[in-house]
Amino acid sequence: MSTSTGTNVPALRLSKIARRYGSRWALRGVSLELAPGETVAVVGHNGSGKSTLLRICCTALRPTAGEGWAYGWHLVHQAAEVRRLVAFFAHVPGLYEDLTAWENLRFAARMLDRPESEIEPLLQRVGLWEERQERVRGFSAGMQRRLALARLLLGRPRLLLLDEPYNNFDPAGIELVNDVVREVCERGGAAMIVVHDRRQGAAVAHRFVELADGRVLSDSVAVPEARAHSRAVAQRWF
Amino acid sequence: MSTSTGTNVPALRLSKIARRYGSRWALRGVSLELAPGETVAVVGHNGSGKSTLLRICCTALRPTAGEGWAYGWHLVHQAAEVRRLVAFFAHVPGLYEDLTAWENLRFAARMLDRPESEIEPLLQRVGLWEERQERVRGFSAGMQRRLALARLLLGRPRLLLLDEPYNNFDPAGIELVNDVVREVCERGGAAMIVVHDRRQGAAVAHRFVELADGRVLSDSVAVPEARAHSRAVAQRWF
Amino acid sequence: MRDVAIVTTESSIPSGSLHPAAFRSRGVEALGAVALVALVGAQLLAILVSPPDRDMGHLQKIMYVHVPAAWNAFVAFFVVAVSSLLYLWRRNERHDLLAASAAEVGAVLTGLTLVLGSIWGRPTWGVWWTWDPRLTSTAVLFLIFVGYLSLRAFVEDPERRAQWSAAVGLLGALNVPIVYMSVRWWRTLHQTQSSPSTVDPQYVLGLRANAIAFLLVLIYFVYKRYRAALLEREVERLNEIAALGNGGAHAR
Amino acid sequence: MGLRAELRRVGAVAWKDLTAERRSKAGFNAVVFLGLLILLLFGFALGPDAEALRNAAAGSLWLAILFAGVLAFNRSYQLELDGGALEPLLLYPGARWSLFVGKLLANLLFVLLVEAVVVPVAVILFQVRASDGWLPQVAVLLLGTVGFVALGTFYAAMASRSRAREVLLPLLLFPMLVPVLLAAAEASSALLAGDPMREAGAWIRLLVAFDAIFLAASVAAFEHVIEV
Amino acid sequence: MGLRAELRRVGAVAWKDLTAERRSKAGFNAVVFLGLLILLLFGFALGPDAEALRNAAAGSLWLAILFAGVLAFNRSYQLELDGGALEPLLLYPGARWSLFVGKLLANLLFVLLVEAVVVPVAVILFQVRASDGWLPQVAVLLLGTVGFVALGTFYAAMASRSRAREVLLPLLLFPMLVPVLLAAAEASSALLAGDPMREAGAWIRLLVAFDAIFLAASVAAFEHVIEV
Ligand code: HEM
Ligand SMILES: Nc1ncnc2c1ncn2[C@@H]1O[C@H](COP(=O)(O)OP(=O)(O)OP(=O)(O)O)[C@@H](O)[C@H]1O
Ligand SMILES: Nc1ncnc2c1ncn2[C@@H]1O[C@H](COP(=O)(O)OP(=O)(O)OP(=O)(O)O)[C@@H](O)[C@H]1O
Ligand SMILES: [Mg+2]
Ligand SMILES: [Mg+2]
Repeated sequence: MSTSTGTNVPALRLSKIARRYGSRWALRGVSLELAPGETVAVVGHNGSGKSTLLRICCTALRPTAGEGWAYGWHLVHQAAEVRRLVAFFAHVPGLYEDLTAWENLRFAARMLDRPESEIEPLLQRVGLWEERQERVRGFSAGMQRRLALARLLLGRPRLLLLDEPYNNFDPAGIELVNDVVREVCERGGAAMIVVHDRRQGAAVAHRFVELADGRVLSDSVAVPEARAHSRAVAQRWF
Repeated sequence: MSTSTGTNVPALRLSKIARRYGSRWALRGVSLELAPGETVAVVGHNGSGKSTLLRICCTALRPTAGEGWAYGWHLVHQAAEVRRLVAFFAHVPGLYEDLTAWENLRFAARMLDRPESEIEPLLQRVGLWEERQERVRGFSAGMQRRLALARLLLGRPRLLLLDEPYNNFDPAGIELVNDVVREVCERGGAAMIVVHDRRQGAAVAHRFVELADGRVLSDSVAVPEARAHSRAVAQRWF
Repeated sequence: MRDVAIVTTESSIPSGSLHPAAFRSRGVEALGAVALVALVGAQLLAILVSPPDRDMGHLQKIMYVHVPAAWNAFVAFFVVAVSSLLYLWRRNERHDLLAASAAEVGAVLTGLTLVLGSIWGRPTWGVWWTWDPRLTSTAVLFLIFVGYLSLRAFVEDPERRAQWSAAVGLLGALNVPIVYMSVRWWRTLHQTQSSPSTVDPQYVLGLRANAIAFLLVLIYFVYKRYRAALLEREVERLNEIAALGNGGAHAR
Repeated sequence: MGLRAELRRVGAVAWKDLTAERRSKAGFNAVVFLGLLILLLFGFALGPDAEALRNAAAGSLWLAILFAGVLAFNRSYQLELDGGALEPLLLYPGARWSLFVGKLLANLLFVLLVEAVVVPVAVILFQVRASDGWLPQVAVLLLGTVGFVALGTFYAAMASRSRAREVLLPLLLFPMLVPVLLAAAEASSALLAGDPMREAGAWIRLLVAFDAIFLAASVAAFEHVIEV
Repeated sequence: MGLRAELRRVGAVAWKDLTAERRSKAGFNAVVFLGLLILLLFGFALGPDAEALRNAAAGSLWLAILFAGVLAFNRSYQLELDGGALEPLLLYPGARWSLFVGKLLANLLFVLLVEAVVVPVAVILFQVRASDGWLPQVAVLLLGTVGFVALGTFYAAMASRSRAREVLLPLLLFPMLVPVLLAAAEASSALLAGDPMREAGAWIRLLVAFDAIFLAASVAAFEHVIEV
């Protein structure tokens, strides 16, 4: 327990993580550290291993080699504890299409044992309150992503793992995602975001980690002027 | 036939297109015209009807009301001819996961009856030549999108319908998509692209059509300075 | 009845389709009354006129429901086949609705035949059910249209539903003649079709009367279901016009 | 999490499965009709001879329930796979057994409902003399069903992760079930015959043993099967 | 497109289905085993009496083929649905019947292969006296299979896109098949008995009629089914 409450514990620490699918190495020894309150944007060419990395951090995959800790909990041996702190936002929303938006969140609330009272504000926030009684099957791509985001927030995660979170979101939605990230970080959490468009990442990221062929190519502090600029652009365009 | 060869025929003409899902109206009378050589970017909030519009244009859905023509061919009554000219790039890649990249394209080539010789250059272009013998199941999100793009080009479409084409693509991939669009337009084709980030759209679009709740909210010429600017940004960042 | 009024004033009803004015509820109810009277009359006639059967006794009266039900089930399925064909040909939603209504009623009648048949079989054959081709193929017929109806239940998109169920209905109706002929093809326990010559005229009279009465009932039910479906569609259409304003409300 | 929380999660999973099942109207009616259909086919395949029918009644009934049930189990995981919902489900904190038990309950209820319709029909179709000792018969049915559903839910979890889902499940399941069905069939036919040589009791005890073993084993093994 | 092009497309579709089937390893072997399994279960349900077995042989064999085949048909469309590949498939220019015929051929080959294994086993299990007239028997089997596969491929196209996939297919298919199977079973048992009253010929003609009707109807109707 103590480990998870210590203040100097990194939100995420990966040492020489490697992962093989069949004969193909998706990750070849990735080490990085993520401090509480920090947001890192992971970039890299298609197939460079970003999604695999996030899957390992959220315990959905086991590394073939190497170890990792989230807030001091071991990603493999203490997966149960890790799952309490980590939230993974995947390429696919992963909702139940035959349930309504509300029912999907209520199910999540019970699984995470949160009070149902937390559902309404979340639905309001992601702008699906009117559609709460409709089947997810009929939702558009973006509406589904919004609902998935709400579910993710229901868990009050301390470590966000977002895989290309901006896909399918309209400008308002993109701002929503950014707010969520900033919020979690201000609460002392941390976030790892996969992006392809550095401009988008710059809006929230303090750091850019570039992957190439499963290795860390560069790990650079985001140019602050860039973030300011991207804000400006944002204002100009939206 | 004559209709499709006439020069003054619009690449796409929609008049009062409406579409209902059950009791919910996704489109409420959309009319717009797209000239050959023109690229229009469709923007709009989540659930505004963009994907539905594209699906109707590629004959995957039938409008509940209203009519449309692609190069003079009626979208409903002459669907077969329309399908020869139109290519739709959906949210999902729609590949056969148990076939290799090469086999997927060869299947497409046979269905479109194109010579197999066209496959190699395409695979080279989307950067999957090395992976051509691997199952698509193992491809990353972006690799699958790249393959889907190659399949789409195999049909030599004259009207591109791209639904959020930039998702999952790395910067190089995004440029690839833009090149494809420009190319088709220079060949006298046309393109309709759904985007959420106007900056991205501005790189290729001559026009922005904004949808809201299934109606056309605005139909504006893209600010050229914006396109120049976005190029500049692109250079700065990539 | 204002909804009906709207229906009839609606101009865009494709030619060649049954005009909703034909379903003014008053007409339907009248038909219903007639059918009821006919049914009661026919049953009374059959029961009074026909003497108790030699070896079946009064049980034999079941025949006056069992057989007409079976025959009219065939009629209903015939309607399904025809309107399915019409739909595939004309693409007019009304044909689809008609097919659906007929299929529902037909399925019910087939069920009735089955139930009464097995009730009848208990005393006459000593078993509720036996694996006799006629019986089985009737049950099969029943299940085919159960399948038809469940297909309709599982498909939302109305156009898709219409096309698919038209195809299924058509193929399903192909089986009706097979059921009918099954008795000839497979030597069976169940008796074969008899011609009036082989049956005591009193039975023939009763059977004919009841067959007609059942036919009326059949028509009544089909109309009622069909009309209800039509009205639903009309309501949707009105919503459509409301939703679209006047723009683009010219449904195909 | 505490046991109470886990039980709430069990309830949530079961509720979710049943609701989705109800919503995709497919579920119940179709499965029931399928069961009837299979009975019909069997009866027809076995020909009109009443005696042969009566002997094969128990067997056929179980086969019909088997096929209907297998469909239900596959559906209960297909549900998770369709929208890629399995990954989030597995990433919820807390124990895994609650997921399994939840699905188990949902499937059990489902299969029992199906039986409620199929069994009476089978009795009629196969001209089974409904002997007065129908209560033990029901007990046998219930016991057999529990073992069946436990194993089915368990194997469906594995099959669903593989690529040959629909095929793999019956392949894994049926052989395992043979003992259960054997015991059940023997017990019920013994009871049907009025249990002349008092053997039914033994069969029933055997059934209970099977159920206990299968339940325990599957709950325990599930954690590992579903782990990642 | 010209007829030649369409035929190439037929080949492409069939090839694609078969390859994917081969790749997803489980596929064939699993289906075969399932068929055998079902035979075993039947034998088990029908009890030891050799005479009863022999009588039910044809019926049981057909049921086994039925269940195995239904799985295969569903898989052949599941394939399209998994990666959302159906939409692009339908958006290829050209006629729709070539898609259907392609899938039909793939399924036919698949089922025939399954039969190649299952039938001999059935002959042994059910102690069928392999009468010398085995060639007509094979003909009957082939005819029955063609009708079965045609209808199955057709209905699977709908069922797989409805929400009740696994359940709806057998529900639609089996009742339609009864006449075919009946004719086939009658024919083969007549042949087994040495065709005393020369009725086999009539049954076979009936089978041919069924096949012709079903093939024509399904090819014709497919255009409409797949249209939207
Ligand atoms: C579940 C059991 C039964 C079923 C499914 C059944 C089905 C049918 C069907 C479909 C018909 C109409 C087709 C035709 O007219 O050829 C019919 C007619 C008839 N059935 Fe049944 N039946 C059953 C039991 C019985 C029994 C137990 C009897 C009396 C012994 C019986 C006597 C008749 C007679 C007399 C006709 C009229 C035949 C004619 O004159 O055309 N049926 N049955
Ligand atoms: N299959 C469907 N069934 C029912 N409703 C649907 C279906 N598909 C879309 N809709 C509804 O139609 C509306 C438009 O959907 P559409 O996917 O076209 O939006 P979109 O503009 O593409 O949104 P996004 O930007 O999120 O992709 C939405 O309100 C959605 O709920
Ligand atoms: N399930 C899998 N089986 C086999 N190989 C896989 C699997 N998933 C990923 N890979 C391989 O691992 C490598 C990394 O995949 P990953 O999805 O992590 O890339 P990515 O960085 O997320 O790419 P993208 O930007 O396209 O999402 C790729 O080469 C891919 O082919
Ligand atoms: Mg990825
Ligand atoms: Mg969309």
